[in-house]
Amino acid sequence: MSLSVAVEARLGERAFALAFESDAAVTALFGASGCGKTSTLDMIAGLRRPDAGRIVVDGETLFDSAAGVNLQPEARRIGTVFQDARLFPHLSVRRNLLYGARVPAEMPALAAELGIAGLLDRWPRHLSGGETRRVAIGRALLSKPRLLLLDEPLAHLDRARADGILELIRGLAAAARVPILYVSHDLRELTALNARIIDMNI
Amino acid sequence: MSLSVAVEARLGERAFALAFESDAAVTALFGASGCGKTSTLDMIAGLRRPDAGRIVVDGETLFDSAAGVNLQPEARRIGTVFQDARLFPHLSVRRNLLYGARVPAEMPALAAELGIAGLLDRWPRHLSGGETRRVAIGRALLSKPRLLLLDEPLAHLDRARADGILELIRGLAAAARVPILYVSHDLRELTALNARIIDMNI
Amino acid sequence: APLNIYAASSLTEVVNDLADAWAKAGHERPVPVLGASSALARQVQAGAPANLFLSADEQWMDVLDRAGLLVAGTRADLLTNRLVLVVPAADRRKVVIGNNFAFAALVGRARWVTGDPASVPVGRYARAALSNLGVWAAAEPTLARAENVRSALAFVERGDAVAGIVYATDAKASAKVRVAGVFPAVSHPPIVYPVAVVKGGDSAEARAFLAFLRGPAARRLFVARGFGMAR
Amino acid sequence: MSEAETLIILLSLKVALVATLFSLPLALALAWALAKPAWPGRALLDSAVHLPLVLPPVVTGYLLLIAFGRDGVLGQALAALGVSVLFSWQGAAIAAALMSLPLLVRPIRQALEAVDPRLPAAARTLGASRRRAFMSITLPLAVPGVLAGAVLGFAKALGEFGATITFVSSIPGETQTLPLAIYAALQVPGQEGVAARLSLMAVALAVAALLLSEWLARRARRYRA
Amino acid sequence: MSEAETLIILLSLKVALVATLFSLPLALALAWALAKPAWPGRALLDSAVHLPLVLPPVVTGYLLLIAFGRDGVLGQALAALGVSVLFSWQGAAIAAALMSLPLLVRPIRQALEAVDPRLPAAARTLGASRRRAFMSITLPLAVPGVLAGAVLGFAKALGEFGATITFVSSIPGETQTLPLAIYAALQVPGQEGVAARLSLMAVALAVAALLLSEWLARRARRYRA
Ligand SMILES: Nc1ncnc2c1ncn2[C@@H]1O[C@H](COP(=O)(O)OP(=O)(O)OP(=O)(O)O)[C@@H](O)[C@H]1O
Ligand SMILES: Nc1ncnc2c1ncn2[C@@H]1O[C@H](COP(=O)(O)OP(=O)(O)OP(=O)(O)O)[C@@H](O)[C@H]1O
Ligand code: MOO
Ligand SMILES: [Mg+2]
Ligand SMILES: [Mg+2]
Repeated sequence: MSLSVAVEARLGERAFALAFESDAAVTALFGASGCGKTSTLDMIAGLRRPDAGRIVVDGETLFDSAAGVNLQPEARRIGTVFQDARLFPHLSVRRNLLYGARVPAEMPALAAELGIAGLLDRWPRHLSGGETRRVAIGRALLSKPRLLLLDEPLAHLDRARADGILELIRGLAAAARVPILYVSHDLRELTALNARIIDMNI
Repeated sequence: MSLSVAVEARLGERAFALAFESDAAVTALFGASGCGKTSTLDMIAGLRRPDAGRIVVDGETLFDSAAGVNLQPEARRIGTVFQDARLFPHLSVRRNLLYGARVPAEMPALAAELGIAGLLDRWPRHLSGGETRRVAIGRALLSKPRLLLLDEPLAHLDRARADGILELIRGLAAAARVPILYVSHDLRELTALNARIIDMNI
Repeated sequence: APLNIYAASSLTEVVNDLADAWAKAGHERPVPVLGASSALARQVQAGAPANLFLSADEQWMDVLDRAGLLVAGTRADLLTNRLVLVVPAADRRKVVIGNNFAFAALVGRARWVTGDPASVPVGRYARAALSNLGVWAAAEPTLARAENVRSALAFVERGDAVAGIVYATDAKASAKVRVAGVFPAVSHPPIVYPVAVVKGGDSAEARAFLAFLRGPAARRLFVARGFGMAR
Repeated sequence: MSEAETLIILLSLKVALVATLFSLPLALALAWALAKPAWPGRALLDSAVHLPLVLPPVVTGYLLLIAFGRDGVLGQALAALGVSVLFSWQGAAIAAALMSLPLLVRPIRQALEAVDPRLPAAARTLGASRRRAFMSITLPLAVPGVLAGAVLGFAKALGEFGATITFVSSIPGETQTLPLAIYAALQVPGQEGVAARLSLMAVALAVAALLLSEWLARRARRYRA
Repeated sequence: MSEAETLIILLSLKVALVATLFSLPLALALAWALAKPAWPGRALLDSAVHLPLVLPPVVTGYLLLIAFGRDGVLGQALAALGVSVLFSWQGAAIAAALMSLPLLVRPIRQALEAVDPRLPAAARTLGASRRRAFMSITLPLAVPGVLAGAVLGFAKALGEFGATITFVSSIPGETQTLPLAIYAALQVPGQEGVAARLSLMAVALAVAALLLSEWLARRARRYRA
């Protein structure tokens, strides 16, 4: 996988610019709160339009202000685990997981792996913080994206759970099943993932 | 400060019961995702009614099913930093901070301490994950509660920020300015706070 | 199909009487379609399935006539009516209506009611009568203008208006009002209800019903409801 | 209940149901267009939708009569298809639908605007087209508002009087719905009892619709319980 | 614009504004009561609020006449205070307010129900009373819905015809609002031009109200931009 990002945007009063390339299995955006990590993920996912720049994933241009290219989010095949989860409140956990699933049959196994097999008939409203996050991870994975964006996926998880999911992510990356762009404050996580780190602190 | 909690409640299909007493400056609820930490805080804050039990803070009974006591949330004076922040979306950061402030004049200094002095005129919608959390902490502190509930307050914060806020919390606790009930997955945080740990893992 | 009789709302009871009588005579019962003359005339213009049109005033019949929507030779003035002054039933006053009669004194500072003179036929006749009798200027300031004559009647029935000018037929139909005086026929233009067969609704049955309307059986029903026969 | 009354009630129900079923998709489309960020002509469309509320009902009825009449554009188009809505229950349904349209559009638009746009955005990152995201996320979340609009519209369709009597006249058995029958009864002194009786029936129908919609809305909001 | 027309427009504006200003707080209270979790009698109140929509306007006008008339309960109570609303613009405003009430209540209720209850709950942990939490959190978040209701209600108040003319009749300068004047013009052959002219004025007023409410709603939603 190759990922090439060069974007400029206004974030509130601030002029923001970031450029990086990576062909690592796990690339990590690292930087202080408010430095623009989530905004960068939004631009890659197609949810926020950069003022200028170019985003290329695996040779396909997703965005290019010069060439007037701007693929729709659904055409980008970029799975996202949002910082605020964004589960669909009116769908059960099961239907959240299956929403974008390419191979629905894989759902039960993944749910078991994430420790949410017992929650399938719950409403998102009744999940704890950590349960919510695990469902969001499962939902994104089942859509079989060609690039997975993870925005602090281990927040709200206890140590055991966090380690379990870290293991899962490591497995995904190692088997090259799906390349990952990872946001975290925790260097320990990044080391465990053997991530190529993009330091956004100026 | 003394805190005495003994509650029973149904959490979904599960029967939940917890009893503990503590007179530590920082008491910590520690346990796996979904074990009932947030639900316990809600019961103490008066936002969720236990089926039975008793909650006493500093000698005042907030809830007692046997005696028919159930104080309104606003009468409990229990500040809460919610896991999902719950900033008021239609109020600027400044007005969020001042919403329950007893001594509004203290706001600027605290905002500076939390690193959000530059965000006062922003809408919550435009804050990053970490910024949101810092505002929520400030808002709860300014209401000068007699007990502060912190639900994973350091999630989404980078290391430097997290350490800063940990320092602030430690200061609050040390000066006995306000006793704290703290939820976290991170034993390191709990050690740093010298917390009395309630282990909720069964 | 049964005949559709498009008739002004103020003819509601008598048209139903007529329909029943016609049915009793062995015909299919005609369907009374009641509404404001203006609305009915516009509907006929738009192609309503009307066989006969019974209007409460001549001007809307004229409109259809000019538009060539009436069957030639079928238009006739059918009914007449009288204009009366009504008061709530409990009010025992009698009023002699004549030139410069004390209408304003009767009403005092309260309200009296009739149809809107700008748009409702009964109001037009009332304005003409009061003008001819020399009391319109004094009466106008206390006038409440109702949407139609039945609505005017309701104000008097409930005593919210101290007096009203309505048709004799309406006064007769209500037990809650009393006729305090009758306007001289010469004080206002004649009150006539024209009838005609509508083009497109012409049929032997329609013609037969028109003849029935002008015959003795119908006359008895009209008179029983307080109408006079034209000519 | 007399046979005539039963007929009137069934006719009223038919007219109001058909009116609501036809105006609902139109109202959804309008609400969707009006909920989109400002585009040229939006204010115009918004105003047009509100017209039946602002104009006296006779005017709306009269305009319908002109449009669908013998010489009207729509009338001639329908005539070419061999259809006539004039003076038929279908015409009554058209009048009721038009008069209730603004009452449907507002609550639906409001509900669509209240949906957090980050949710359909999340759906699109999962591969949903703009259309699927709308149908599977935005619209279901707006269901309580759609029901609120539908029940307002249905109540108005049940009660529509002025435009109906002006457009299709009051033909017993064909276009004489409950409000028209009530009006007719009020035209005869001493018939207030009949009017009251019919009014109670209209109220009963509306209450039934209301209870149904409340139940449906509660179901639609189960996930918030 | 003739002087008579100017008077009619000013009167219509006065009636519709007063009607909306008075029905708004009442609608808020009703919407609040209806948005609360089920309590006995809620369905009854909900039905009562919808009545003016379901009943033909003449019936509502007639019921107003009975209530506020000389012998009516409210009429006698007001008479004791030396006030009479019969045949006056105040009566027209009452009719308009009552007829528009259901249109106000629904969108407001819907907006109140759409507010995430965790936000006022958070306010209460900060020391706000139930009342303050409602006034400072729930209500402001519901403002777009309140505006949607207000504009629907104002439009209806501008267009109210049937109940008004039945309750207060048509008195030029006192109760003859735009719809009543339009209706009168339509009763006279050849006066369609006058009716059209007056209709355009009614539309202009409604459009102005609509644009104002859109602007206010946009302001109230700034925080979501
Ligand atoms: N629409 C906006 N208006 C104003 N400021 C904005 C807007 N969107 C983002 N910002 C600001 O841009 C900065 C970057 O935000 P972003 O959410 O990308 O941060 P982040 O790196 O993900 O931080 P965190 O680790 O706290 O989540 C923040 O300071 C935020 O307040
Ligand atoms: N209304 C409800 N219906 C069903 N289950 C519920 C409800 N409320 C809470 N639960 C369940 O109760 C359990 C405890 O939830 P709680 O939010 O208290 O967990 P937590 O300890 O805070 O977890 P986390 O660390 O993941 O935030 C969870 O499994 C949750 O799914
Ligand atoms: O809007 Mo009306 O006054 O029901 O015909
Ligand atoms: Mg972020
Ligand atoms: Mg929790």
